[in-house]
Amino acid sequence: MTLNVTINGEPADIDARTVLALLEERGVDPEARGVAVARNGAVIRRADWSETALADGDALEIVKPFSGG
Amino acid sequence: MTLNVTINGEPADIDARTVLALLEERGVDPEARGVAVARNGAVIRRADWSETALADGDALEIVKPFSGG
Amino acid sequence: MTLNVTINGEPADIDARTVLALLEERGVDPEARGVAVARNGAVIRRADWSETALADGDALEIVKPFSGG
Amino acid sequence: MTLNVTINGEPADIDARTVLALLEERGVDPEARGVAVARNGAVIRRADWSETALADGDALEIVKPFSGG
Amino acid sequence: MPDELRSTAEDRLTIADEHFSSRLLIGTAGYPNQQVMLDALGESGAEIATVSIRRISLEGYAESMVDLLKSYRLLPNTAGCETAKDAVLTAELARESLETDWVKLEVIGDRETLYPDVEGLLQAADQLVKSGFTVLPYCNDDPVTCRKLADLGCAAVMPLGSLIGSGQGLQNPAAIELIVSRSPVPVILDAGIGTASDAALAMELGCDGVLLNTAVAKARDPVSMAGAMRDAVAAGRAARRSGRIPRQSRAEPSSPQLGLIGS
Amino acid sequence: MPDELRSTAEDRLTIADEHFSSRLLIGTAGYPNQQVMLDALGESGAEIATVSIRRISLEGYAESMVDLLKSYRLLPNTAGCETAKDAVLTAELARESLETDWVKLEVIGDRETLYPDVEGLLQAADQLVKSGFTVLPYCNDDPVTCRKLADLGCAAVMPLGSLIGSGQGLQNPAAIELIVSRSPVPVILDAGIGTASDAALAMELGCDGVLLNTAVAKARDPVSMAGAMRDAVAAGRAARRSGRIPRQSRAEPSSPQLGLIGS
Amino acid sequence: MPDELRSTAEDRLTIADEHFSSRLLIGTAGYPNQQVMLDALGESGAEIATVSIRRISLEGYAESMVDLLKSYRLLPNTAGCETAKDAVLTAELARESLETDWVKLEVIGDRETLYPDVEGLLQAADQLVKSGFTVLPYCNDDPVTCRKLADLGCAAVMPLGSLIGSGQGLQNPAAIELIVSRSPVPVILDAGIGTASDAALAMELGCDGVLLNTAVAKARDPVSMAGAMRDAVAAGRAARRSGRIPRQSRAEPSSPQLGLIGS
Amino acid sequence: MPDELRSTAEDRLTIADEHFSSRLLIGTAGYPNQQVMLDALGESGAEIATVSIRRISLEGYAESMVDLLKSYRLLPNTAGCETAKDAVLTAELARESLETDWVKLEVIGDRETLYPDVEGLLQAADQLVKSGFTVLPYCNDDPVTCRKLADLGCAAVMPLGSLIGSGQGLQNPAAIELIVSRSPVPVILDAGIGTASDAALAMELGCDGVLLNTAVAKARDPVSMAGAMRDAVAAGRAARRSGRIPRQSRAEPSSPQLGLIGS
Repeated sequence: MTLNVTINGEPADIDARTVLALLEERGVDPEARGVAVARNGAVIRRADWSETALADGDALEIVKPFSGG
Repeated sequence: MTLNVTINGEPADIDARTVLALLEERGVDPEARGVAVARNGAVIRRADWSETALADGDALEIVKPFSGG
Repeated sequence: MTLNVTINGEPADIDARTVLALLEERGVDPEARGVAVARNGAVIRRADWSETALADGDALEIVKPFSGG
Repeated sequence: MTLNVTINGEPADIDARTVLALLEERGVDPEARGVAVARNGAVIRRADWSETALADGDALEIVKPFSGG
Repeated sequence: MPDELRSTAEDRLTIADEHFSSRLLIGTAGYPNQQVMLDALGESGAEIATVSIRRISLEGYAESMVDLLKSYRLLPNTAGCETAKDAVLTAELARESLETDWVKLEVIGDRETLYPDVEGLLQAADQLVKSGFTVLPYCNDDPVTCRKLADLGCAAVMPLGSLIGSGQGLQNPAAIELIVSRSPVPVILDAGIGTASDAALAMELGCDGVLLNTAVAKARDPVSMAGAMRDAVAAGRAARRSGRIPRQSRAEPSSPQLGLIGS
Repeated sequence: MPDELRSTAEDRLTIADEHFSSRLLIGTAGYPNQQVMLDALGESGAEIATVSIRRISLEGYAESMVDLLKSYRLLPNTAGCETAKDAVLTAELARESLETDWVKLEVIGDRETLYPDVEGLLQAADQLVKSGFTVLPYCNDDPVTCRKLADLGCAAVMPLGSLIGSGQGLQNPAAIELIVSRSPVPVILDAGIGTASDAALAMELGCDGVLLNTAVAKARDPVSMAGAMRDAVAAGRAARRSGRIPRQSRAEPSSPQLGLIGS
Repeated sequence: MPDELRSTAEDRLTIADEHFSSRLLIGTAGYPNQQVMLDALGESGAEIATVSIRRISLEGYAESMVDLLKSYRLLPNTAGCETAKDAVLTAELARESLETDWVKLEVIGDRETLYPDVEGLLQAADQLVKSGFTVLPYCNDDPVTCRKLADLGCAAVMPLGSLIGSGQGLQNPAAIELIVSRSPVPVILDAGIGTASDAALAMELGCDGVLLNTAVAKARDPVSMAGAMRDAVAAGRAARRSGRIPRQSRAEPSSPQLGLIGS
Repeated sequence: MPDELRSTAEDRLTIADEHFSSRLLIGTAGYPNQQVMLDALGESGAEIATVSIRRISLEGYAESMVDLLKSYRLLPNTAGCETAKDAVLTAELARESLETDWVKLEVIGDRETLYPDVEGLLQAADQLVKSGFTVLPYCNDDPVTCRKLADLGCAAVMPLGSLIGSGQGLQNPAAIELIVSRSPVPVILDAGIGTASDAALAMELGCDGVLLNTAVAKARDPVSMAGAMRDAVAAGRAARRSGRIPRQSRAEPSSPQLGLIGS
């Protein structure tokens, strides 16, 4: 059974139950430098990715640095 | 027995018990156009000057228009 | 026999023998205000138009006021 | 007998009879680089200083470079 | 019909549904004397005059501004107030004193530059609008703050041209144009006007009016300077409406290029 | 008494011993049509109008400028002349044509920028003054050339504000001030005026008058722009005479600083 | 010793106790390609480079800015945020992403002018300072807002010179001077720089540094423009420290006035 | 490779077939002392230095400029000359004194403004060119006069930015651009430079070089100001060649507009 969450503003059905699993499910290399995640408006530190459980209705932000002015 | 109030930022002992009486005690013509009064941060309408009782510790502002930019 | 002159920069064969005659030949009203004439770089006063004889090779300017800045 | 000349705008009686002699008389080292001389509005080349005779009434300019903008 | 008369008829300044023939608003402070002030106001053609509200000096006081200026729409200011609270109380006392709900709202953030305190200004404006005041705020030359003031319900916005009393004119014409192009309410250039061409420029940039005081009051001849400002505002407004020629970097002859003599 | 009336009385422009109430000189070229030109001239209040002298088109011609403009002091120009010789002949034909010895002298050095040719201008000015003309030269914003023209006997000098017809206003106000401060004859700002504030600024810098054409003729509404220019010149002149306040880099409150409420 | 080397030694920019030899801060966006961006950054001599934080495009992504820019002190921005809340979350994600607590704080009040929202900016700055961020806010050219930001604990203030990306340079130099003269923290001119002389002027007005992006990234030759900006910032800083001559309205000969030939 | 080095290689200033790496020309007058002058010249990187020619003070004299400045291309001036005749004689004495046929030609029309006398300048230039001089005239910011000087055979033209020694910078950038766009010979901005950004601006307008003296000599720290001017000229030149971004009146975000957090 999947979770209904929002990822970067878009609804998604996911199997993952943790942030770490989610990144892997989404093909984002969790080792990659610069990746950061927020869940429901709060940043999840990289160290907590593996323990942080996801729940139905979570709003997730997965970000990285881009060029900027 | 007098009341200790503040008038335009300065402490004063007054005998008056109403705003109207105070103006007279202070030599301000209550008929004069442009005079306005506030008591403890609230404006007292001219119509209410005669009924508005003063109390110990009142902070009063008595103002009029001046030139301005 | 005609004279070969230049009028306002353009060659012309004329029958007129005086400035006055030339203006008439050219359909310029000699009474018209603002008309002025120069012959070979010298202004011919209106009063002299009738006497001023033209010669072969004369360079004539016939001018009037226009709008200007 | 001396000559009456003008040197740099000022009248002077001199014994010298040539530009070269004048410079020496005036304590200007003729070897010094940068010195230039004009006589009556014409430059006298360094090479000609020894031959150029001076005459009564000559106007002489003796110049050198200074700081400038 | 001279242009300023025509504009009187066709081109009135409207603030809070009130119409004015003159687009010049004038201050009443700092003149050599009261008579010069009254003459200058008359000469200026202004219909709106600013006044301040101050504590009565208890040793009695001079003739009331109210009577002196009865022919003008009075615009009391909150000059010198450094908090929203003081500004609001001053506005309420002004309303009682002058029987007008119009107020030139100033909340100063710094006694030296007299720049507004944006936060305090927005807070006071909100409160006064809600209490039924017609609020004309002196504000920064900042399109976002101006827009917020308009959205709060201010009747006009009055961005600064330069420092109050500095006579430096319009230091940032581009910002004023930006504000004008986006403002849903009249824009009155306030503060910094030094001379007539400053006032004309403000109008040419699209301002709906100009508010000034020191430039007239402290001029060597205030009355004649008041007339200069009246004409400058009319001239700038008419020029704006007449559609000026574009600036171009090359020359263009005005006289005909044909029929040149001797050419 | 409105300022422009007062100045009419007290403050007239004098050129070659002739007095004028208006300090605006206006051109007659490039208007949408003749009626608009006449209306704009009327609205401008100008008393001096420039015209050009051109070869008659031999197929007859329109109503004469002379009759149209009989109420104006006409100022024929030598626009387009590139040599002193052509300019002098043009001036002499103008004198015969218009029965005036006044001339706006132009000797152009470059058809693209329409900058004057200083050498040719000085030569033509000298010749025309000696032939009894009242010479008003269009010249560089150069105090030395302006001074030479005055010393040759020109009745005024007319330095450019910017390129003819460019509407760029006064590109070098400092040079104009320098000229004004040293000129023994009236200084008329000629060329480059784009809008009302430009004209007001020229007068505030101390110019005795402003000559313009394109800014009015090519405006979307020439008649109303003419009124704007009339008012702007009056405003700038009055401001100059009224003694403007100094520019200062700090703020100065206009309202009283004492008796603040709640302070 | 060339001046920029001397200043390297003696005259470093200090922000939040960190020292920098270069006073030029540079953006990383909008270059023709990544290599040109890296070459331009190198040529500029900048030590601080701004980046943005954006949502991962889930189809994988290009090489990380982190590795590319490891030799620079990264300054993530909150560009595009229109609320304090979004700006704060963006800053917190940036801190996690880049392991830096430095942030260029932007809270935009208007998508068209990109002017800051003063209220939102002050609120976000307060929150971020309290959460231990080193906050460099992009702000108005308003001395009161700049002072409030400094008092809240911002490490620097970054007033705009003109609209972001407009290349209009410094539209209000007087306001920048006012800010500089009163700021307890470094002032970095941010936004609007178009060319080298703009950057030099900012430094001459007393700014401690200049932050720019578009002027280099969108120049025809970004790498050589980066060098121009490096030199311009060094030149303007050195000129400020060298004590420029006063402006005066009269001429003064440089060469000796005595001993003139033929005089 | 830093930009000024690159330009050294690729982008040299050529006057009369002679090539120079530096585009800064510097004066030698008015420094606190001779050593500071020499240090400032060294720091400036200039290869061309101006000197004057004056009557010997007959009580002997200081060390010769010739020996002091042997590493520089000397450019003697005719400063202070008020007639073509004096200027020509001064140039001829300079040629004899310094064994150079280069001359900075000045014919002053007015001791107070030090503006050139256009007629005298053209006459002297013509004579000197015919006598084989390499003539660099200090001239008006007037495209016609500049063009005539070039057509007479001058090796460069040197229009004024503002009054000599005034530090007012470029009072009429539009005129300088006009001159640059039409000049067949190098344009050197001469006179008026006050600070580094002025020099950078002159180069950005397209000048081929900048000649200054007072701005360095009278700065509080002439040596460091000389370095500032060196960098400013290099920066302005590089910016000109790099193709600056256009000025636009609207904002344009530099950071990506997609992928905003929380949006």
